[in-house]
Amino acid sequence: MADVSLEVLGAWLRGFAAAVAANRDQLTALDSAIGDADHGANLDRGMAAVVTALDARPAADAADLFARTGMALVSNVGGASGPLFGTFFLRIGAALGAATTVSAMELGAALHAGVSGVEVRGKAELGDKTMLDVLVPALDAWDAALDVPDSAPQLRNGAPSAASALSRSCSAAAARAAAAARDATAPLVARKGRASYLGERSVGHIDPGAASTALLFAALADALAE
Amino acid sequence: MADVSLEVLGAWLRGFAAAVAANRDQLTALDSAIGDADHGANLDRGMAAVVTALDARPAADAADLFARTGMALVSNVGGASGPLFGTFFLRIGAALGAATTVSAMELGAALHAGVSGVEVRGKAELGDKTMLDVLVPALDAWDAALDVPDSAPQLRNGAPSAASALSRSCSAAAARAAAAARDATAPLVARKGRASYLGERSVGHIDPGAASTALLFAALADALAE
Amino acid sequence: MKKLINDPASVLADSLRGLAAAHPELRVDLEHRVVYRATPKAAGKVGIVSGGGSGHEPLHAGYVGPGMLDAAVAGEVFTSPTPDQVAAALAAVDTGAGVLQIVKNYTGDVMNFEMAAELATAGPGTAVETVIVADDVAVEDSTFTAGRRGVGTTVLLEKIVGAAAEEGQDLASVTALARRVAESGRSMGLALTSSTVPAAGKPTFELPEDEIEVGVGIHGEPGRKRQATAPASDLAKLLVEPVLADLDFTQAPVIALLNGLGATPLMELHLMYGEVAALLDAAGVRVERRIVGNYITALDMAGCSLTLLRADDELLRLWDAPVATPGLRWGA
Amino acid sequence: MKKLINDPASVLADSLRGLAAAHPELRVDLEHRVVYRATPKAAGKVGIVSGGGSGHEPLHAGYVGPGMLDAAVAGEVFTSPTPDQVAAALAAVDTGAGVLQIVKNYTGDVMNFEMAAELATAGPGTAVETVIVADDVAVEDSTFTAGRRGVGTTVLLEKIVGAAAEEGQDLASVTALARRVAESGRSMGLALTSSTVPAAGKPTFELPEDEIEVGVGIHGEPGRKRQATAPASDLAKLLVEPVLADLDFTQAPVIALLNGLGATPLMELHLMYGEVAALLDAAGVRVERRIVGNYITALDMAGCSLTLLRADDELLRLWDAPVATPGLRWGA
Ligand SMILES: Nc1ncnc2c1ncn2[C@@H]1O[C@H](COP(=O)(O)OP(=O)(O)O)[C@@H](O)[C@H]1O
Ligand SMILES: Nc1ncnc2c1ncn2[C@@H]1O[C@H](COP(=O)(O)OP(=O)(O)O)[C@@H](O)[C@H]1O
Ligand SMILES: [Mg+2]
Ligand SMILES: [Mg+2]
Ligand SMILES: [Mg+2]
Ligand SMILES: [Mg+2]
Repeated sequence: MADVSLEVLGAWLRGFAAAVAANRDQLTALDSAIGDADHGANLDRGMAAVVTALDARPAADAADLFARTGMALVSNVGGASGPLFGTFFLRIGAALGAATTVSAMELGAALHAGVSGVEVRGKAELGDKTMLDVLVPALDAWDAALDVPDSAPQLRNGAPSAASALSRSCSAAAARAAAAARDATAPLVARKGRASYLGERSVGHIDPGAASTALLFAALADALAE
Repeated sequence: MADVSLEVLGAWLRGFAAAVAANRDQLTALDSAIGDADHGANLDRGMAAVVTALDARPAADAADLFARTGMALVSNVGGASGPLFGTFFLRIGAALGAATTVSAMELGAALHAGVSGVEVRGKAELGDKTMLDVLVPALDAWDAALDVPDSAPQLRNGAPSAASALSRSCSAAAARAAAAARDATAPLVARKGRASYLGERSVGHIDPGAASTALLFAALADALAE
Repeated sequence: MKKLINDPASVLADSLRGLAAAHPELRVDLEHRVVYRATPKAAGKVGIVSGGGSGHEPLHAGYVGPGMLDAAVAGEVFTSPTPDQVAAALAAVDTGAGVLQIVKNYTGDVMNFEMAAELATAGPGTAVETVIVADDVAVEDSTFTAGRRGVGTTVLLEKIVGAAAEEGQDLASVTALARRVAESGRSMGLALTSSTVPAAGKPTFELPEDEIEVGVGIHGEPGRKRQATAPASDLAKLLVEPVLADLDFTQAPVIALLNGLGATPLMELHLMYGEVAALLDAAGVRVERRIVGNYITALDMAGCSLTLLRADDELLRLWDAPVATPGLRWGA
Repeated sequence: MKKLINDPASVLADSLRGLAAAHPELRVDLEHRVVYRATPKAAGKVGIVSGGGSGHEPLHAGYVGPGMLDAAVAGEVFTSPTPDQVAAALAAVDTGAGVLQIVKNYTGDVMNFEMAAELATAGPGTAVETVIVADDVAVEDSTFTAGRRGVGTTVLLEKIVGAAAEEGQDLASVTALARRVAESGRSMGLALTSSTVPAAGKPTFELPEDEIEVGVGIHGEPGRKRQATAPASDLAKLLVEPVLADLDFTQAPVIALLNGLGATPLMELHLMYGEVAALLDAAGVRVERRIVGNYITALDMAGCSLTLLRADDELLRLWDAPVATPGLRWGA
């Protein structure tokens, strides 16, 4: 099948949950340096609730899958990351609607909708040292991979898994960009969230939300690679 | 002059004050181990008040000297050691009355009166791991030195400072006994004062009041030796 | 980390169960983690809801009761509660006159309470107003940050606004009052130690034996700067000066709060208040009411904060009105 | 050692000055270090005096006020006050009906208050009665020690006896009541950390990261035994079991105090109370009144203690009577 299936999208979310659980202490350590030492616990609690919600019954369609994900996060996390990650997934679900398979282009558009949800909810700007500083460059890389002239057409008309291959290359590019963008938050002065209270003292530390967002894109690339 | 003068007795008290100040932290450290970490501060505050009281005007007689000392301790220390050391000196003053010089025998009798004051006030018994475990052996040594058959008569009829020499040998013996008795409190199980709450755990630690009482006798021996 | 807990994951649930046992005059909804008065206030009066991350006790649950809050919504330690929790509280305390929600200015709290208000207004049709407390002068460039944090003024505001609601003022006037109090309060804090979040298991930051953090908030987070320890008289200046520099407190009666952050003995808080009071006196500030103690804490952080509120006769009257909560009680 | 102080030598004086600034309803005699009500109670009523070493705040100064103490005498940190100080307080609060002094059972306190009573009875001719609180079940062999320590029951006793004096009971009946309360209360404590006496400059004892002291008092002193940390549910047993083993609490209504030793967050105290309440319930103890918080502390010690008082209708009535002090307040 050429497009990304519901199972793969579900595997992304479960993979993200596993990555958050595995990196829980590291995320909290990052939040200890410039925040309040709860980001790992927050997101782990939330993604555990997502997995429980997804285990309850198979998703009917993308809207159902991501609405349950977003609501589980909104209802179980609290803090800044609950509404932000929650809104991100709720918007993705709304963008994908009743689809049960999605193309690289559709998934990219849905991710964009998710990012604008984060922008509207959090009112942060690029460079404020937040998860947005990973979301935006990751999406830019996705878009760029979509447009690669020599690979894209070839992929579009190629082998049976061609579209999935495009999604693969997009998600791999996004994951690479996200990892780089995560590290690039270190030199920034925080201007949103708790880290902003530290002013110049926030310099030199990676933003915890940037780190968890990088895990999100890594999990997507992994899910598509399988 | 053959007997112990008021000046020498005053020097004893000042010497004790200096010794307490110098050993303040060590006394507190002993009290940290089996008490509440204030014995050094308590006694130092009290003996500083004694010195201030003595500085105010010369003592008229022994009663005046020791009454002011005892009252300064009672009024400025608090805790267990305030009433105990205070009573000790108040009783010494009462025993010596209007004397302005005292013999070794008179001083010994006055010290005995002081010790019974501590016994009445504190209701401790020998072996309870308190200052009494130094006071009693120190006085025993004093009494024994008074009775030494071959030195005592000779001293009594000897050189101009003979009686003072007897006081010297009594106080030196008492100081030696006090130091040994202080160390001998270490193996005891405390049965009075705060250390008693520790039960068996008080074993192995020197009693803080025993340590300060040893300083008291050392200061007396020093004052008489000068 | 040594704490009187069973498991870091169950701290909040276990603690709320204990709160319920300790205070029969409160009703604890363990599912939504909302603390209500056991006897709700009379119908027709405005409901007052507050909440936020846990670890600041007695804030907020300790301020539920006659004359103060109707409900307190408890998030995980240092983490804002979720919209569902808050929405449950908003719906439960609305007796028809609407509800004011009191929110401390943290990104998470603002977003979650905002979503809750959207849910409550949409669903049960409750009229919800929001006041945001942002009184921490340690946050200097508020345009370049998430804005000032909400700290000590929250306690004073909950008391004053609670009294207004209790005497039957309507939602518009209770809200206007709340905004006025929020604008008239300023706070500044310092810490001698970090706190330890149970789920993190170790102190949020490490502070050498001879240094303090100046300008900390109430989440165990590092402050704006670190400096050598100093005598209490100098530390008092670090609190008083930035507060007075930010707002004129000499033209009106003042309500003062000298607050302990959790692990500071009352003896030291009294001592600090003595130093602060002398400085305020010298600066011509007339303190008409004052409270000294642990009112808004940061778990086991050692340190303190100062809050001043520029009051007037009306605010003093509402301050003096009877209040009967676990954390603040007089006249009842 | 980091503390909010100026100088270890002036901690008490500085703190009392701050207390005076914080509480205009109290009058602080800085010379004798005695805290009085600003408005003395009506003549002809029995005076109630308590006191002891400082560092246990709010005990005792925080319990001065209508319905409770008339005066609190403050010694240096963890050091009993001197006879002069106590005698000054005894004389000042005697309005002709005599004075009851409440003394915690420590060698120093007992001796100093005893000498004070001798001074007061001899000089101004004040009738003085003494009650000694010795409720700490951690001290097992009380015949081989200075006897049990006075801890949490002191707070409950000061409240109940204060109410009796306020309603005009005479010295004999106030004293008999005090003895009855003293005999009916039992306490047990545990610590997670030592406290640091300012003048000593370092913790009284060192406790490894994974050990607790069981059976501590309120002077930062080591307890009876040391053991590995454990979940709150197990720690609760360490408090409840020895208390229940020492006195039957199942045949009468009980007043419970779950007390913080100074540096323990309220969130943990609530949690501990939840565990304690469940055990008491299972043991058939009927807790009719309870308070949870920092009521009798040991400076910055982390830990808690449990006190149970076997009450009756009369004690409950006196407990419920109005009280208006900085540390305990209701009905006024
Ligand atoms: N306004 C905002 N917009 C986007 N992301 C934000 C914003 N505020 C905070 N964040 C992100 O949230 C992360 C912190 O999340 P978390 O620690 O779970 O919540 P809290 O800050 O409430 O404790 C930050 O590292 C940052 O990436
Ligand atoms: N009943 C007693 N009789 C004699 N000495 C005692 C008694 N109780 C305590 N002491 C002495 O007092 C010392 C402690 O004094 P200090 O630390 O100043 O007072 P506190 O115990 O009140 O803190 C003990 O080391 C012990 O020697
Ligand atoms: Mg955080
Ligand atoms: Mg001591
Ligand atoms: Mg948080
Ligand atoms: Mg002491």
